Amino acid sequence: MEFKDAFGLFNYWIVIVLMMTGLYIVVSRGNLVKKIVGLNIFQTSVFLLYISMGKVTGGTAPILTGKPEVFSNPLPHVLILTAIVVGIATTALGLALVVRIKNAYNSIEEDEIQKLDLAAENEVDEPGARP
Amino acid sequence: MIALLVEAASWTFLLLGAFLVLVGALGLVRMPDFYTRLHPAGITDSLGADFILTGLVLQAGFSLVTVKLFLIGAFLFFTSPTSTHAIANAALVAGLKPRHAVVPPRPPEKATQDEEAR
Amino acid sequence: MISAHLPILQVIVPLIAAPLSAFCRRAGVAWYLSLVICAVSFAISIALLIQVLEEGHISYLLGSWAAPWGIEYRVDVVNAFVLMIISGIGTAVLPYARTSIAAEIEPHNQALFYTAYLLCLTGLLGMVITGDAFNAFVFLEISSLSTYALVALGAGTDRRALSAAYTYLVMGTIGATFFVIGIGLVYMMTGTLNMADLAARLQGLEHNRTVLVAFAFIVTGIGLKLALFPMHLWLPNAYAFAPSAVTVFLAATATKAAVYLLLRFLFTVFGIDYHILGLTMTWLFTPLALAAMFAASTVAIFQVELKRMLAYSSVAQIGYMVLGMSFLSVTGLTATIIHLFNHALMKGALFMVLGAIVLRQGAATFNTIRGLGRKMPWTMAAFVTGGLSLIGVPLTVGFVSKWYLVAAALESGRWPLAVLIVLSSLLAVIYVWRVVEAAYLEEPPADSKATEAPLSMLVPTWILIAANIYFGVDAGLTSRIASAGARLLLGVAQ
Amino acid sequence: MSGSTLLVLSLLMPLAGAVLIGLAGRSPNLREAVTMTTAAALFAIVIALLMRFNAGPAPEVMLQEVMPGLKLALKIEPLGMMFAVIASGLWIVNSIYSIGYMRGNKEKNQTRFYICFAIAIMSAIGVAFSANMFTLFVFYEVLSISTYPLVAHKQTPEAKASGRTYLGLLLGTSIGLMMVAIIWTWVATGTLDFTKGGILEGKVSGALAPLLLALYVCGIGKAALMPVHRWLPAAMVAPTPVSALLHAVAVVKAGVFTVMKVAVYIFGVDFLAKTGAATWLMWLAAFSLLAASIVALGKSNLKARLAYSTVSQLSYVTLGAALATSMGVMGGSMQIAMHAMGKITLFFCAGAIYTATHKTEIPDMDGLGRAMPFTYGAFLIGALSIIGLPPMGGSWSKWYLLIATADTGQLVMMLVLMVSSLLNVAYLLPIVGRGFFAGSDAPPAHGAVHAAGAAPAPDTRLRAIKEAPLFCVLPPCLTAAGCIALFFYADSLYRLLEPITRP
Amino acid sequence: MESVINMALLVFLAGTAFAILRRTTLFSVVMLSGVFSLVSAALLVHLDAVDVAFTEAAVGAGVSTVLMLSTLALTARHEAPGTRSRAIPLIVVFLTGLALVYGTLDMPRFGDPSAPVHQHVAPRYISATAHEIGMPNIVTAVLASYRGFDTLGEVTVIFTAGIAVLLLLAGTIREPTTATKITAMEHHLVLRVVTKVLIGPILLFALYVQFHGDYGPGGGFQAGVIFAAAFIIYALVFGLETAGNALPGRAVRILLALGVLIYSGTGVVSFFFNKNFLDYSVLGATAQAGQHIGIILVEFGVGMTVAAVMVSTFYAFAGQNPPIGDEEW
Repeated sequence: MEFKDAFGLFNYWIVIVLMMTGLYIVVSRGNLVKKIVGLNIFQTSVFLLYISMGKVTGGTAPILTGKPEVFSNPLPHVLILTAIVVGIATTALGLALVVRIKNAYNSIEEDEIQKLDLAAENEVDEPGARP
Repeated sequence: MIALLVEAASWTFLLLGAFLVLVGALGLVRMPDFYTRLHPAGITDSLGADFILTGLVLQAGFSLVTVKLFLIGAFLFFTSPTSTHAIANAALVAGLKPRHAVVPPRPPEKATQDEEAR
Repeated sequence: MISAHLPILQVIVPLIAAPLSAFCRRAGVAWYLSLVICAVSFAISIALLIQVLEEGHISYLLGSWAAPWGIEYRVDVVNAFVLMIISGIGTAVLPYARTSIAAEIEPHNQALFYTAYLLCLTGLLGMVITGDAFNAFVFLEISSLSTYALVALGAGTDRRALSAAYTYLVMGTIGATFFVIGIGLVYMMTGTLNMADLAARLQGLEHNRTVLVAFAFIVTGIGLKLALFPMHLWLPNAYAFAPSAVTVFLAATATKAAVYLLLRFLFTVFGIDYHILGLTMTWLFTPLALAAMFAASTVAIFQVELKRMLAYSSVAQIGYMVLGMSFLSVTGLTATIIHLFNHALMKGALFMVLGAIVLRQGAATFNTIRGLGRKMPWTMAAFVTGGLSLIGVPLTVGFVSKWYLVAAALESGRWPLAVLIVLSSLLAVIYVWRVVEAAYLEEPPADSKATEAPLSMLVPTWILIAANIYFGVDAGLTSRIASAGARLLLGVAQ
Repeated sequence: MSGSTLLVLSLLMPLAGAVLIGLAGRSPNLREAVTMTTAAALFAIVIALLMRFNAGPAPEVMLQEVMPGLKLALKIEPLGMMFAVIASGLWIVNSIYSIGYMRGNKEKNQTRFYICFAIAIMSAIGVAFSANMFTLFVFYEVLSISTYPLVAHKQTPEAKASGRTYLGLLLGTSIGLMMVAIIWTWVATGTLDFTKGGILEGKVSGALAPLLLALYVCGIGKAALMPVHRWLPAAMVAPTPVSALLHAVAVVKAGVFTVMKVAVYIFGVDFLAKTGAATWLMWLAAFSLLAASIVALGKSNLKARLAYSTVSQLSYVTLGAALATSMGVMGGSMQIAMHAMGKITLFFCAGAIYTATHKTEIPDMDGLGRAMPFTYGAFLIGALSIIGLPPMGGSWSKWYLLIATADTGQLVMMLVLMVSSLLNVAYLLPIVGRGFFAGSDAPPAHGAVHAAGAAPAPDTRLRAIKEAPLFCVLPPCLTAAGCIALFFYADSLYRLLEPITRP
Repeated sequence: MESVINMALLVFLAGTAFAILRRTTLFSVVMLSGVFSLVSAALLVHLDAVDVAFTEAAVGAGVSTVLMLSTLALTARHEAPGTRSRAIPLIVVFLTGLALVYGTLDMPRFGDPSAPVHQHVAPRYISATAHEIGMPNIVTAVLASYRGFDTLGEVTVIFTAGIAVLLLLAGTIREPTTATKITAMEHHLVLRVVTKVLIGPILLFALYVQFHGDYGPGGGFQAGVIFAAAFIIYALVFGLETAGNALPGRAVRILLALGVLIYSGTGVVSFFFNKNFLDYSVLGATAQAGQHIGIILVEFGVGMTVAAVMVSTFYAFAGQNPPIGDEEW
């Protein structure tokens, strides 16, 4: 792996670092909003992976200008446009859930919510209190 | 010849704009408290951006791009001062007192009290 | 004219119906519209199945663009069968859902519930029918998002539905993102997204490390969606606290679509002779499946809440499907494909019974079902039959799947596996009989005013139970389709 | 009516009966009448099938093809015919008895009792007439599940506990081991049909045959071989007509019948002899024989003792199958019939004693013989038939088993049979002896005091005890007479069973 | 030179991500995630993905920050210190990262023109778009026509999100009584004046982006978001109730559904001309004209649904009764 090779992959390695930071935030943090931010980072870095695979050195944006030019690959761009929508949809839904959880449990920390659930379960096997 | 002159002018504008943005960034870091930081943020927003925009206009010459750049300039002209105003207003309403407030002459111990109060 | 456009109509009909149902103000109108649409989509799926059984496979080019460039729908015997399962269960659940939802969900949400239901159906159908990898991801997301919302609707009766939906969302999104990473890496090495084209171009990349990592990510991603054993933590809470009608629909279809997707990627895209496939099967899938069967069943035995108990039993049944897959033989795959159908019938009926109990008693736990055998005779009789089918007593669908699974285990020469399969189904005897004993051999509490479930819930339950028995007695059709699908997936001559 | 419609009718009749009983649940008399007519009709059908079987080709019918190659089909062969005759015949007697017993003891939810009874008999007939191992397994499972409500009839905590062990063991062994064996056979041979001379020839290697046989025999929990016999004593908590059904008419008989069919039609007698796959089974049966009898000696509860006696008597049949000779098969098959008749008599008497005096422990039953002469007379005849003394049918089956041990030179087995007969004497005859001759002075337990009967007993206390109601005494006498009749008409039974012994 | 800018932006992104990981005040975390999106948008521009950059900026920096801030307003400010052990997450993340790095070893180098991705399917798009669809922006061509069904899926996804948020939050929206008047920032005179001035151009720009999508970066999705941004500013400054008069909740719900119907309607039309679903060639005189009409219609549907979803989501979030007074902002 001489330097030129390693340098070529360096781009992907940093994207992987970003992905893992996002995943780490989701897996390790208990705060529900922080988890969603982590999820956002994880997904955005996946978009970067897709786009950086579509880039051609010396290519320009895939917009025809009549003059023959080298274009970057348009397909990853299309895929990522859809993926961004999926990302924002999941974030919106997650945040709505966080608001409802705050109303129901008056907390957005996972550990506190689990404690409240266990308390409700041991106290009596009736379904949890009304929200 | 003219092209060379225009090129040099745009480069000077761009470099000047970049320098101003750098100054603004440094200012943000160095300034002691919130209100004083607003000033360097203002620098980057107004002057820095304008210089870069004019530099780009010179680069683009007479074309649709120039019109768009002017539109961006106009948009920035409206939004950046308003956003600075909004932030400052919100901070004041939220009760954040400027640290070295210039207070009309009154006994020194009052000022120190302000110090502790904040 | 219509029959030429059947594949796309299968997805478009519920997709267009969803916004239309969003217009309806009253729940009744939305329910009626969804019922008609589901019936139409079920009819389409049957027509598709018949067409596929005659012609082999159908290809439908979207926007008339040729295959690798545009998106292509490939319908063959395997996904036509899964389509029929999903739309069939979708149609059966709706008449049941009307009363069940009216009791469990806040009034203002009931109209939009049917929109989310139709979107979930669209997502599942779209995911199963498509021949394009990325399109499968998009429709997987549609079904997942609507599922998170449907599960969260359980908050009408129990606030724990919200935290269950949140956990499901986080794990589901991680799974979907892993799946996208996998597709991205495979796309990077082949340049195409069409599954058939992918399979062709992957042949040359036997020992490519990127394809190997892509395989791992795709399997983990779908595994998460599938609730394969170590990654099943979201399933019990999601199924236990979702509204009963939603649990019925999810338990019977959502995991099936994910299993189908796993089958499609493992056997069509990566192909049977992909060197890692054999290894993963023996060293990863078989132990995980066995762990799922035993651990989940043992946990199910100690549950107090019946819906959570059946949720754990679902995790065990998924273990059966994955075990069937791991034999890499025609009988093994037949077992998996037929268990998709059988498990949908079994779990659909059982969860419908629990929904009826929740409607009448407020909750389905061991102390609310005491002595229900006399109070709700038809409902509890349905539970007994469903339970027997779960155990795998002859003349029920459960027996047919067990038969093929054990036969596959014996054919592959690993007879201890056969004994393990049968032992784990004995665990099912324990937790089913705990319920039967509580329902029949104990006296109902004096003040219990439970009455028999309404007819609108009983009829769909008994339709599924009748199907449970009919396809147990005459399993000719289902086993013919399943073995045709298995041979197709393995590329063995028909 | 053709043979096949008769066959289908033999299954539908008890099913229809069960439905009608359910409908007639309100009025007990109508319900009882329906049970009786169904039992009689079934017996008539079975006899008609017997006539047709003796006359022409064996009737058979294919009901349904469940999976490609797996069919639900019925076909008559000698063993099945015998078992069907026993089951339907004894059902009539048992119905009479259960009417008397249920009314006598005023048991609750009797409708459920009769429905499950009818379904159990249907599945017994199904097991008898099944043409392949798959159909047999199907009806075997239906039998297990339909008898569960009978065992847990009283709904008391220990009834539920014994119900749990009953079902747990039966379903456990059948799904756990038997199903695996069946699928193994299906995978190895491609067919499950019962064919004379067995289907495993050349398909399953000599080394694996004992393992397959082990899976089969231990899987058939109903045959109550020693390791899996726990459910039988646990089922004693059920009312006596159920124990009678369990022990004599349907459940255990289905078990040993399946063992015999597997040995004869799946493995084939000469395949067993050639590979010696059944030697281990022979020793296990012998051990089970002796151990059960010794345990029966120790039991003071009458029904428990009879239960363990059943466990040992069943091992005779398994022993017969394990000896792998034609005489062994003949002896084993006859033992099914003889034991059914003998054991049902003993159970009826035990039930009658319980109904009349509510006594269950043998030490309390001293001197009852003089008070209840008919019951104890029937008990004596039944006991003699079980022991195998000449005037009773039981002797023939023991006789053929002895010849079989001689044929195969298994002298140890002959000794085992001798010792077992002695043990039978040891635990059965003292009951009769104490009944008639021990005029003990111990005050009788508070029995149901009837009007002073004309019992000639000198002691006033004994005079208080009278015979059980007629319906409880008549059936044991009939079955006792049956034991004696079997001795004289054993020849027709021999001719019926003879074809299966010829290779 | 190009790769230097690349590296700089990527390192900057990594720095932002670590900052987000470390910070505990949620307000700064949300702001940093806005920065993260903006910088990644800049990087995307650098990687020639102009459409994606536009969307990422509009969505990442714009909408998700707005939604997160309104969630913070309704929930909590600080993250409780984590009690759980960090070991297992670290191991899981490390292993996944290792697997990915192992996967990159056989990847074609960054920007390598001979990579398989550029050989198989993409060349046809680049060469055929000119005569088949006749549209300069290849991405919009592929997005709306070649893989049009993916975009229909995308519209359905955003429609599902809209319905889901309505299902979850519609129940607890408090009636816009006079009480909500105080949230209208009367005393923010400057903001009110500037907003009035800006809303016009913003809407105009949204329409420009909507129909300029064929020729340059832009399209239905970005236009929808900008359109919604205009209404969000209006609602923020002039209060939810006045915004409700301009674009009532019921109308938004109808627009929500109408967008999807327009899109799928365009597809269904081709059935009647006996062509496959989403085949636009039948719509116009010539095939190419048909493609143009089809793409414009489809983009219009996307724009409408996206705008409606963003507005209805904001209404749902802003409509909740905030536990803290407005002054605490």
